[in-house]
Amino acid sequence: MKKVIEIVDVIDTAKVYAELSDANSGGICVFVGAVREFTNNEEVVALEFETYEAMALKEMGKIADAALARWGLNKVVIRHAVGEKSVEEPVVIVGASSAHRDACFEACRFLIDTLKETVPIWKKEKFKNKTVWVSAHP
Amino acid sequence: MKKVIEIVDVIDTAKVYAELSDANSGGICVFVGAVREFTNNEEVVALEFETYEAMALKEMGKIADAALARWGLNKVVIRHAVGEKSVEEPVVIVGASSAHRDACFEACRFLIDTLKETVPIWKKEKFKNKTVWVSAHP
Amino acid sequence: MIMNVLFFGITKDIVGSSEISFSNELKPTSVASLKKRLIESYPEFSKLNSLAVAVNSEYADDSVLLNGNEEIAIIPPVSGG
Amino acid sequence: MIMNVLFFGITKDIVGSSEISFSNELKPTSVASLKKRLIESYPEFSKLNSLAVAVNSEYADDSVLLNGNEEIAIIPPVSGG
Repeated sequence: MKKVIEIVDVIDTAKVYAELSDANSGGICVFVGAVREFTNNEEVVALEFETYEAMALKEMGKIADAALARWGLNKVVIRHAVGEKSVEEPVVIVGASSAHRDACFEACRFLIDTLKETVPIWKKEKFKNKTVWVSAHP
Repeated sequence: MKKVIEIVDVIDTAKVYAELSDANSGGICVFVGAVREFTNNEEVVALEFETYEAMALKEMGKIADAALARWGLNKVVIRHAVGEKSVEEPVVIVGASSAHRDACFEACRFLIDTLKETVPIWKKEKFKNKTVWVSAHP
Repeated sequence: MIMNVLFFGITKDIVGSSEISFSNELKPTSVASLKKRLIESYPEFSKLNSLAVAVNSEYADDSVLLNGNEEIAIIPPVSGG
Repeated sequence: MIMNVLFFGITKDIVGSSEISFSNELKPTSVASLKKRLIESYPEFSKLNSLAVAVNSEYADDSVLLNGNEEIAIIPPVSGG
């Protein structure tokens, strides 16, 4: 399996290396996005993620295919969590595996940047006294 | 502990996320270097790593401190394996944890690039019929 | 046939429902007319950073025509990761 | 006091040992003279991509003076990662 594309309730960061390992890969780059305690100096209680799952999986698959082709990767993982996540919990993990390290670093950056632009997943920040849909308004 | 610096016999990739996780980190970037099956179309049987350990730990510590200061990181891990490693085995893992993703990507790349330039670790490639100290000769 | 439209994120909150239906005679016939109708009914939609439409789970631009058999979804600004 | 010099990687193979000693009257007094002596004794050293010296586990350039009490190591081209 060249690509792993998933929406899950809980991200298990421990298994991503096995998913990306490949006899032809000298380099593996992984990015994990996690919940930070403060946003603009306001304390975050939790993030709540929802998705349009059928479309999100399709868009994640397109991103993976584009990266596989552009950088000649051996393996790609894109996995996003949904539901409520507390501080320090992982919300997204993306990874790329390639012969040399240039490719996996560039591809990994592309995966997370493009995911944030195109994949239909929405995040609500829950503060003590309010909740805000991120990026919804100017 | 802001930094983890180690020379080990076997790299456990599963624990690096816990080491890099931090309430102030929204982004964690990890690079794993592994043994590739082929180098210049020659089949590699194994790599053998040796180190000048006291100096290697010092140099790895300097790289970690430089990255912590330059990118305002929350956590850094630099861990290298020694001994004989077969195809697909991890030989090095470096990671950086930061508020935003730009910093952890740039720092992670800096960690591995600088490690390869300055840390006294030597690698012998074992092919079927010969062994070669990597980078020793022009 | 009625046309169902799915809502997510902030648009679900604005509409107060994750799905609305247009009966036959009121079905919008293009993505552009669907957006126009939604903004007329829910003025809050015009304040969003962006408002995209997916037809059969693919982004569809304003010119795409609708026959009412598609799965249609309203995509407010995404914020995954 | 004798001066011990540690060898790693390919330099250990060239010397055939991980450590050699200079007796008192033969001790090199600087990094530059140590390198010169090693290259005279082991011509293979001159074919390496680089040859660095560490004094007390820190890279030391040619001008560094040696008194013989330091931990001295020969650092051939590194290739970690």
